[in-house]
Amino acid sequence: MTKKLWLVSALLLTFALFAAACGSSDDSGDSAGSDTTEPTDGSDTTAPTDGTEPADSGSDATVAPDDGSVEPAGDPEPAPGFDGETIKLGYLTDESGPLAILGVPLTTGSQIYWDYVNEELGGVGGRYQVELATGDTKDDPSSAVQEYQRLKDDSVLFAQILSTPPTQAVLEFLKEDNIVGVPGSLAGTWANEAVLMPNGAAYEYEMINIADWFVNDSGLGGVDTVQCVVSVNDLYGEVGLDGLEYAAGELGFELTEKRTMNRNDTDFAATVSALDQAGCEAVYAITVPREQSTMMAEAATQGFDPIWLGALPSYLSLLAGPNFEKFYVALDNPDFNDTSVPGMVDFLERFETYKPDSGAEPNSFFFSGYYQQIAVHALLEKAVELGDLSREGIANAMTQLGEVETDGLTAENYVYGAPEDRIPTSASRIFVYDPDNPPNLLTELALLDSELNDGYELGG
Amino acid sequence: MDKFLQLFVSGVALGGIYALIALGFVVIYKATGTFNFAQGGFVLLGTYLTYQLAVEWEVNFYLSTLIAVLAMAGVAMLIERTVLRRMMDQPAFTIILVTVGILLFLQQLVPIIWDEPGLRFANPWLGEVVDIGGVSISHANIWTVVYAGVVFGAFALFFKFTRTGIGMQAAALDQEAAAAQGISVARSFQVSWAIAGAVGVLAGVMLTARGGDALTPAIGFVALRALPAMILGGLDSPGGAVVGGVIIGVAEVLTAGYLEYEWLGANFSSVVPYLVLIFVLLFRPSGLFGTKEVERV
Amino acid sequence: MTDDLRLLRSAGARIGAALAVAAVVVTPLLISSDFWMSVFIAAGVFALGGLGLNLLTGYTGQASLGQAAFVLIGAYTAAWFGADKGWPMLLWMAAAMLAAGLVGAAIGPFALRFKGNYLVVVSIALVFVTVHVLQNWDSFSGGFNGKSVGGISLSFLVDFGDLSIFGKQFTPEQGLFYLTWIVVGLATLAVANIIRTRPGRALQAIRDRDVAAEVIGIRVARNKVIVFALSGAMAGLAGGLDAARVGFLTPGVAESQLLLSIRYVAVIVVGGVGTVVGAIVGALFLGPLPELVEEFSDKINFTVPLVDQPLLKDSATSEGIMSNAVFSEILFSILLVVFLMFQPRGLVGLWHRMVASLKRRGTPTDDAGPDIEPVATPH
Amino acid sequence: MSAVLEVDGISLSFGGLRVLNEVSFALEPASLLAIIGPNGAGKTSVFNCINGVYRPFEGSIHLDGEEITGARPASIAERGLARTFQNLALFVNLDVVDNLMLGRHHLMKTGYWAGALWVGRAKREEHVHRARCHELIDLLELGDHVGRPVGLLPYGVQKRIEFGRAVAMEPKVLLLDEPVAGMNVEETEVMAGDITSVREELGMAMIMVEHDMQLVMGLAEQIVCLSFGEVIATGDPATVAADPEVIAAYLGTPEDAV
Repeated sequence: MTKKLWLVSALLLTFALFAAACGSSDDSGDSAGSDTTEPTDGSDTTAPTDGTEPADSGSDATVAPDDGSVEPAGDPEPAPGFDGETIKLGYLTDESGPLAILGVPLTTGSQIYWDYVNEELGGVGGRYQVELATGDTKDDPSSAVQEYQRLKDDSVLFAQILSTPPTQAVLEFLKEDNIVGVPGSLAGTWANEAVLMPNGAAYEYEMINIADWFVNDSGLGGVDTVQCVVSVNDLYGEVGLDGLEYAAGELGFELTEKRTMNRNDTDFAATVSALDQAGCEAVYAITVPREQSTMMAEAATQGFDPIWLGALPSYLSLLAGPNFEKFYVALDNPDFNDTSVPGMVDFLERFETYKPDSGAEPNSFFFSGYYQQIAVHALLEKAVELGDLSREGIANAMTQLGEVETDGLTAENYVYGAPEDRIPTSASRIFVYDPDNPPNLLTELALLDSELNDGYELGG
Repeated sequence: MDKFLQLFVSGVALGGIYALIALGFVVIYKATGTFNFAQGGFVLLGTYLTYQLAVEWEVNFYLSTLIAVLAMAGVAMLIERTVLRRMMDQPAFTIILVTVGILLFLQQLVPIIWDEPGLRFANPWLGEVVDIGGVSISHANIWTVVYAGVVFGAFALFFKFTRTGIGMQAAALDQEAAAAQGISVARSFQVSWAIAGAVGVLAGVMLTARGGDALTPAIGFVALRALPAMILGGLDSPGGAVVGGVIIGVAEVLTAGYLEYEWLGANFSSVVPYLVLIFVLLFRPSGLFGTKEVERV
Repeated sequence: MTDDLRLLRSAGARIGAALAVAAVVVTPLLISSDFWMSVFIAAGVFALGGLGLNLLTGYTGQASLGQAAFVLIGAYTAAWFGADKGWPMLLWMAAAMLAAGLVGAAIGPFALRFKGNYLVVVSIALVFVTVHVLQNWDSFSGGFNGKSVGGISLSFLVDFGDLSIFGKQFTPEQGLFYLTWIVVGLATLAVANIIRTRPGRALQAIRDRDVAAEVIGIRVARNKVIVFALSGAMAGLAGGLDAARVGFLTPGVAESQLLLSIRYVAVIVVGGVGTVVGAIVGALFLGPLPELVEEFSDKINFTVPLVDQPLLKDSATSEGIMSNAVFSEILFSILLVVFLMFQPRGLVGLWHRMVASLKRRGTPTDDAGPDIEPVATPH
Repeated sequence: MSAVLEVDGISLSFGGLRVLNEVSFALEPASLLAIIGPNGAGKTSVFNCINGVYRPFEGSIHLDGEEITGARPASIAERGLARTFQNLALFVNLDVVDNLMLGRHHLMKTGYWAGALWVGRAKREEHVHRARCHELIDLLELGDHVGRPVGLLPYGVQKRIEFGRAVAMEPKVLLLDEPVAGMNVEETEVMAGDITSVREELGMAMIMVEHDMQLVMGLAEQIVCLSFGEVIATGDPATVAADPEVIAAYLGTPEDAV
């Protein structure tokens, strides 16, 4: 046991030093971060590993040196989740619990992506087919841990861990086993965890962006508009609210009425009345989709008709109803009909080809499940290139990954590396509900990366 | 004052839904002397049936509800006939557990048939609002109260004036004596389950057909929130169920409206029904209108 | 004359006990998979909580759907003292038992006032209130965000988190397996002893006829309060061990905790209500069930003629009628109903009946086994 | 005060309906007193007052010189009062031994801790009391029924087990509520034999409510006759049987009269 701990900590330390070395040469990059260069070819800076820190004299810190060149480093050895031919990815998702509404389409989106990779690219590195194995967390930590234990010895990494509590629960185990996991949630704190590979703009940035946009650019309101917020009682709601309150402070407006809600709430009469009585003209919704739509239906029955400003999870593409035309949402993905975005054209095409027989329409959740896998794919390609699909190899590959190009599918590209070296995306697109713009019923209004984001510290 | 009135009206409407669910609990308790947790399952399955008819097959909303009411009465009778009938002489807790098992079964059955996680279901009155003295009351809420009232009235008439209804009351009091009087206990059980199934549909439709994506398998458990209403009113009193439902509904909405962000915690309103329940029971162990249980040596 | 005082009366029972002990010792030597270890730890947790519930419901006749509340209280108390404060194992265990036991004792008086149906609802209320408190008492529970149980000590005499015996190094999961099942074994022994002595007889008397119990000098009120506390304490300890297994706690929503309570009830119903080993049998049967379904789902994919689809979906994305999780849930609900209807004495009762029928075949004496429903809840 | 149980002017009413009106009698040590009277006369209510299930609104009850009026049943039992019930109140899922052991509950001390640990006194105590119960089982010839839940045994046997449980309590006073109700002739004889042998062996005082006048006349030293909650006659069996008021009270149910 202790040996394992030593090994893991030695590895983590190695990566940290590594990243520090890479980072120092890359320090000029700002949040727009369009340069893809440094981390990939800066990878031969292995020297510091041996020199500086006496603690890592132990054992396996030597994995790092054998990645030196750009040349393929030979075929990766079989490792947990990789039998030499097939790469298996673990998915901890909610198939039957309260978040099945998200979990099922997300995994389907991921499946579509890997179907495309397997069919059209011949797999990762052109050779290795990818298989998905899912575990049903029921959005509950206990089940999540159990499913994690079941899948971990047969997965090279966890390509999706849906929702915050399961991610928190599994995080300790990921660290201990040194397995990379991709959170399916956007809490900003994830960026600080070496084993986690977040995607997209954090909820905090989403709320800052949409607040900044609403007050300064939208023409719908200003600092004097009566603004209120409804947030869900969990980490997502909390960090989103944190970002929003920061933005309010910086922009100079008050949040007149603050309400919270629980997942699974079904009755919003009191919440809506309170918002109505407080005279709210705009309501920020850091909520979850089913409950959000129920709340908006309740607002309609009470004749309460504010502007709604939502974070990604508050929005469900199925939305339709009498008072939904004043619904604005901060998203990462482009308009589904925007043919100028090459990644989107690909997505729609691949969706048509590989979508499940049930004949679903593309929507944001399929899309999220799909685009999250782009980074995973890049990571696997990197690991194959480095000739190591073991846990250490993948963790190592992540420190060297650098920027991942999404062909415009995210508002900005994420730059991966060791935690302190990462440049998370912070830009969002702002959409408005538009029933005439199927299939996603949204029209893009703006793409922005609020200046306030630079002053905001994630997880701070 | 506006806020209070608005919340009060919302509370009464929510209470109407609780009352409808509680009536389903009460009718079975009255006839058989046990709890029927499967009531949540009736609410669930009945609502999905209505949805299937009204939305998927585009049948008229009222007709859909009526068909679902009849169908659920049948389903409930079937369950009574195949499962509960065999367990009549078992202890109360065993029967309660069987109904819990049935609830779980129905709860898993629904997502197999309807595998979308959340469905939108709207009633015909969506968005229609009446403004009375500054308080806006939705048509849906008015209908809820009307439904609860009509069902309660039908209950009262049924138990007072029909042969079956009177027989059921007698069977609940003393099964042997009732049987000796030529009242079929089995038949009264069956009728009570049929009524419970039927009432469950109305409750579920009023609960979910409000336009959001509110129709999910979770509503089977939402029905449990009506338990306090039933107990508060008295396990065997239909009138009590209505009063209990309204008290709980109003208490819940008022606390949600006035006590948010207090030290009591977020969503304190969700435990209010249970706190009200315990408080009342401490002083009236048989509920507000329930028959007192007499213990014999 | 006093032969019937022995804990294990028949040769069969003695062999069974020896086999059970051997199984606990050997399993981690044979299974190294963290996953299966975790499954069996979870089963041990269910067995422990079920043992407590059986004392309350099976032996005392107090209906309860509140067991999950005690498990939660125990888990959070263990996390608070064991992980946050760094208390040694025995102390956090004691704290978890004490906290859950005290809440149990506080519920006891309600049980005096409410019986049967009402008590069930009061116990449901306990679940709702507990979840609400844990969701909101941030400084203690971490609120909705949950709480990490990292660094909790599993060390008493030996370190179960880093167990090494005769040079054989065990994983933390294997260590926790030993710890959990040792605790289950000790608890089983304690319950068996209570049941065959004065206090246990009193509980059964209260179950069968509480007024008569009072009349022969049994303090019904006092015993009910004690048994609620005991049952709660055992569930609390189960919660503590589960916290150590999962490593992270969230209060979840009340409905899901209620489902957990139902699961505890199902454990004793399927195992055998009012039998000492019932909870263990039930937990070992129901605990691994979902995992077995998951593991062997490809074996169940016989094709349904009309739709030509496998019965189970391997994952959310592949076609099929239902997911593994749904299948195991539906199996679970069917098992619960079927056992209650046809085998209310559970697997233990089924075993006794089989043994009796085998014996009958040998010697043609008419010795029909007892067939009285052991739970006699006051109506 | 030589009486082991003294009932002094107790009255009881339910919702304005007076069930007992100033009922008084005294029980001599080692004697058997029978309470007779037509249905609804209040016989069982007297028992319920004595053992604390009901609380009389006036009057007092002394057990061995100690006031027990209004105390809780468990506490009265501990002070030395046992009873059987008109409708059986056995612990149906337990066997004869356990039922008898439950009778000895108040004589034992083992608590939850000691019981769980099964050490020292808990173990000794269990052995001692179990041996005592087996003696009693032998005395009452219940040995054939050990090991089976009593709920499965014939009615007559169950009645005797309940009697045995009350005896096992080693009370100062034993209340028997219709000990032979519903029994056939043979069963009645066995029961009568049981009562006699217990009195001979253990010498405890008993009060019996019974309709079977033959049994009452054969066993009782003293009879109290109740009618509509009032004592209408007290005395030795011959005197009471001859009392005209008693005969009048029994009119209409001639099979009960002797």
